[in-house]
Amino acid sequence: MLHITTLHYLVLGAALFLLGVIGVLTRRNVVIVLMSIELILNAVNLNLVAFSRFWGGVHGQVFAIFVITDAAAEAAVGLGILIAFFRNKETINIDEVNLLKW
Amino acid sequence: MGQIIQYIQSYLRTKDLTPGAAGNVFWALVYIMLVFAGLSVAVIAMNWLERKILAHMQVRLGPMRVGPHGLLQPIADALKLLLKEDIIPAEADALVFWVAPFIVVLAAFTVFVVVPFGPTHAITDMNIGILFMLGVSSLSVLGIVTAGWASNSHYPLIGALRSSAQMVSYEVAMGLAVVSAILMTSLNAEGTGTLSMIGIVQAQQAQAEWFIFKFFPLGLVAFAIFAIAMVAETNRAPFDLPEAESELTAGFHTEYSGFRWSLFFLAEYSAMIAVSSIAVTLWLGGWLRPFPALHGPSITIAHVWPPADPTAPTGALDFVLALFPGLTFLFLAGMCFYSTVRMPKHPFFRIQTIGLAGFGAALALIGLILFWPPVRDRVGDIYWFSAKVAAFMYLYIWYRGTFPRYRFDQLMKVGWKILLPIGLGVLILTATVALLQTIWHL
Amino acid sequence: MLIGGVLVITRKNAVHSALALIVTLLAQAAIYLMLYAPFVAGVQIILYAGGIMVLFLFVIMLVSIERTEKERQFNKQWLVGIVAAGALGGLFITVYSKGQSIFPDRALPIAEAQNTQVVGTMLYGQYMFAFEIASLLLLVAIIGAVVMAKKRI
Amino acid sequence: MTDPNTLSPPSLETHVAAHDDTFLDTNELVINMGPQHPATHGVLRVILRLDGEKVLGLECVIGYLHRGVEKIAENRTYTMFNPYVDRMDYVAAVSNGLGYCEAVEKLLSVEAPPRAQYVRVILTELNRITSHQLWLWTHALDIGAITPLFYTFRDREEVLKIFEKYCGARLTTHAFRIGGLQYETYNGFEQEVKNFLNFFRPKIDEYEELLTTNRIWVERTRKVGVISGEDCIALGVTGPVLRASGVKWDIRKAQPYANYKNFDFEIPTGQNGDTYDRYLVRMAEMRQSVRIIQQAVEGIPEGPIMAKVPKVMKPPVGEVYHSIEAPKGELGYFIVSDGSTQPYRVRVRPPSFVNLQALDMMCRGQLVADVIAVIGTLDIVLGEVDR
Repeated sequence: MLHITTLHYLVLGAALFLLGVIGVLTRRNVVIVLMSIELILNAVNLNLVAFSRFWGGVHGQVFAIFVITDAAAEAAVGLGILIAFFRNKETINIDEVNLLKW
Repeated sequence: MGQIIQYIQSYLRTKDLTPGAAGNVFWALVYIMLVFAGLSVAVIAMNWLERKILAHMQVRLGPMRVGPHGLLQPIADALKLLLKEDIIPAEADALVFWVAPFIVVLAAFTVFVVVPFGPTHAITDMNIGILFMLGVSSLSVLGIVTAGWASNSHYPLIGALRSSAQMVSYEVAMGLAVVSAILMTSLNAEGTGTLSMIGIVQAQQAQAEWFIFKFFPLGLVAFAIFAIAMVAETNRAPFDLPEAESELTAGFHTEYSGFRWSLFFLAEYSAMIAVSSIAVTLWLGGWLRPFPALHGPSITIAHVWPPADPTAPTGALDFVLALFPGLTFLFLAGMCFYSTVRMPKHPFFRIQTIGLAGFGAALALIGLILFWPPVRDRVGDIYWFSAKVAAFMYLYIWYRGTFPRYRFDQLMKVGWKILLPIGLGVLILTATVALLQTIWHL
Repeated sequence: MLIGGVLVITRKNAVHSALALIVTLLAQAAIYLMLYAPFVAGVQIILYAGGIMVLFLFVIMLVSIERTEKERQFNKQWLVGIVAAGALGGLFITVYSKGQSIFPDRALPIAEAQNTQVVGTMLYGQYMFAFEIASLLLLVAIIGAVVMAKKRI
Repeated sequence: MTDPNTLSPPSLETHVAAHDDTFLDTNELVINMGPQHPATHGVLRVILRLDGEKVLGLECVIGYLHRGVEKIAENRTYTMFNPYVDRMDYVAAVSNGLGYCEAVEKLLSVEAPPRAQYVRVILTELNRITSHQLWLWTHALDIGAITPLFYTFRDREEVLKIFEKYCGARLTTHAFRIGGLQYETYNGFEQEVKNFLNFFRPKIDEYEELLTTNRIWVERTRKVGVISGEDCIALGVTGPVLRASGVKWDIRKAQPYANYKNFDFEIPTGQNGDTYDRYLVRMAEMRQSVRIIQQAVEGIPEGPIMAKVPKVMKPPVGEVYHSIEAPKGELGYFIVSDGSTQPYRVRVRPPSFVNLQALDMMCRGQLVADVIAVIGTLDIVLGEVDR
């Protein structure tokens, strides 16, 4: 039967990555942009674990865990900024986020 | 056709593999059905038990009218909930409103994939058992938050946010307690602990000691933390703030009615059973009988004892404890007969007396079957496991009867300021004691 | 999983895209299981689905953003975005088709039963240093998030 | 304390609408704990000004149960008004009746015979126990403890049986008449009261066992709704709330009426005037009532039960103010008579109405959940507040 090789996982990862990038570029809502970043990080994780599976050894998986922790930290700070921003500007679409200090 | 039957029998020959591990899909399905049905029956029984025990605690009788001693009350409830009209609030978000109860039920039920009722009686034996259980139980938070948001009105939303905040913070304390229990499993022979539930219970068997008594105070403290976090995790008893708070009306499931509300109800009870089965597996030696190591003088009684397979211990204590399942069912049957005798003689009660007598006879029959040696050996494990879980259920009801409700900020204070530090302390202490023990023994 | 991903991007309502993201994450955990990585799957479920998504849902609901977000969802230069993504896709395809040989296709058997133990020993053995930095990173993130979000400290 | 214009209801609705959608902004949220709220004892509407969870200010809107009892009194004769009095504080109806009858007796300068006074004391103290039991039930239920509810009700039944046997009604008893009692006590009355006392003494310990050392109960009530002695006196707060703040003031001792002087009992007081002390004071008061009844039952003298009171009473022109210690505080009657058979004016000083004023002072800075606990400890009955 079809033998699943790394290529299949890589293509899947790439597709997910593309979706994330489209999300980041086209959406105005900051929350959705943050979610697309999560998508991108997931795509990266997929590739890591796929390679760790096909090259034996567990390094890929360990690194995937580090990526997940990093994603958690990033999401927390991102949402923190979002709340602070939302309280001052009453709106959260990206076009208005163009001042460094308001 | 032959090939399928052969496939089915192949599992029966493998002695010590769970259906999932043995990769036998058919038996896995059978086990899933069994667990699913067993759980629903347990939830119905819990409903009746809770109302009766709580009532007797409060100097009243509880449901008596529907069926003898209210035995048919849960069925009546289920029927009522099914027939009640299912309202969806006006501009509530239909999709999310429909999905939320399913997420909660999904989370509550998938936990049972890994619960070990016996050495081979678990649907599957994942080697990340505990991690899977904690992960899935954290999913129910999502269901509650979406349920609160979907009903689109203030109070359910605040209730949902409060209850999910409570669940998230108590999950942390729960995780710490679980880690300290798993640390104890690493002391058995091959030196590395195991996450798989069956492995944990086997570790307790190998060390011939329940983890609650291991390193005397530590196991108990970790167990206590888990027990408190467990109650908070399922929004029960002293921590049931979001549901029954007088100014928050009924929390996240106010807008649900009829069948959907019964889903939440079902999910709550199965979550309770799931979490207490984790506690039983981790600290109270899942299916081990009370004194795992003690066997007493080995005795033989003509073709009744010792049990068929040679490996099983043949001590007198084993014999006595093996009789327990049968004795409990006979005791229940006795209670039924006692109450049939005391049933008032009025004609209206005649059907109920007959019903109760029939129920008592059925229980007695089951009790007798349980004494039959081959059945007795297989049922032993499951009986001990469910007896311990039942003890936890009684604890839940007892909490509900006696404790008033925590205020929300006190609730969070207990979660973060008391359970978490103690959890960390216990974890560090267990690690050091375990390390010292391995060093001295080396 | 891909459908979930597409849904995340297209849905107008933030909560719907959050649910779609949850579906994607759980599907991702399933794929990890296929790749004999149960520990990572467990961590994924707990941390991602159980942790970060709850964070997202909390923020969306507490700050009730989506009610102020009724205007157009897609910014003006959405066309440019699609073209850029297409170019990136082209790049992937060329890399994958060219480098067919370097990707191993024979799946080496790895001991699945002991996966958690091996990851554990690796985490505290070889990657000890990285582990400490990760914990530091999380600490900084917590403090940052609290400082950002609290009304008045 | 709270100047009315900022809280006047019309501006309220607009105020609430403006802040309906965004939760997270900083200024305060105004919500109504509406008249049909589960935790307000009867129809009381509380307007809460909240900053997130903390209560900034609070205003009680009452009058939903106003029946104009005092106006009705002006065209009723003295004896006809007697049953109305029970409907005001329906939980402690007997003590209302006692207050009214004694006020009118003072007007007529008539003294009820000793036997009547003893029976009156027994019934009033029994009524105090039932009122405290009902308070314990509602208060514990609001904070979440379900079981005390059933224990208190089981014991309350015993007392209500005695009331029913003596005067036919359980709640609004109308037991007393101006000048003494209507009916002679049924035979076995003393024995039944004694049985009740022996039955009830261990029961109070049962309540105490359930709640006093219950950690969560202590945490929910300690340092909640604190009010100092001076504030109580300034606000005119009386009864268990005043005594829990350390002020030793009980009208049964200060201005003895219905020969309370020849019973010895203490007045329990608390130190720091929080919800937990009020709980302890009320529990101790139940024990004191048992002591009083014990002495009263043993010392019942024989003799007439009704003083010589004319069928149609025409009290002399004048006015009288007579107050008694009702379970909730000082219950006062100010009656002005113009010599005719009907009083010119009857003014009632209900304890709950006055204690309610302290609610705002107590709840300031507390959390929303505590507001319910404080309403519970004030033990207000809306029938009495609105009259």
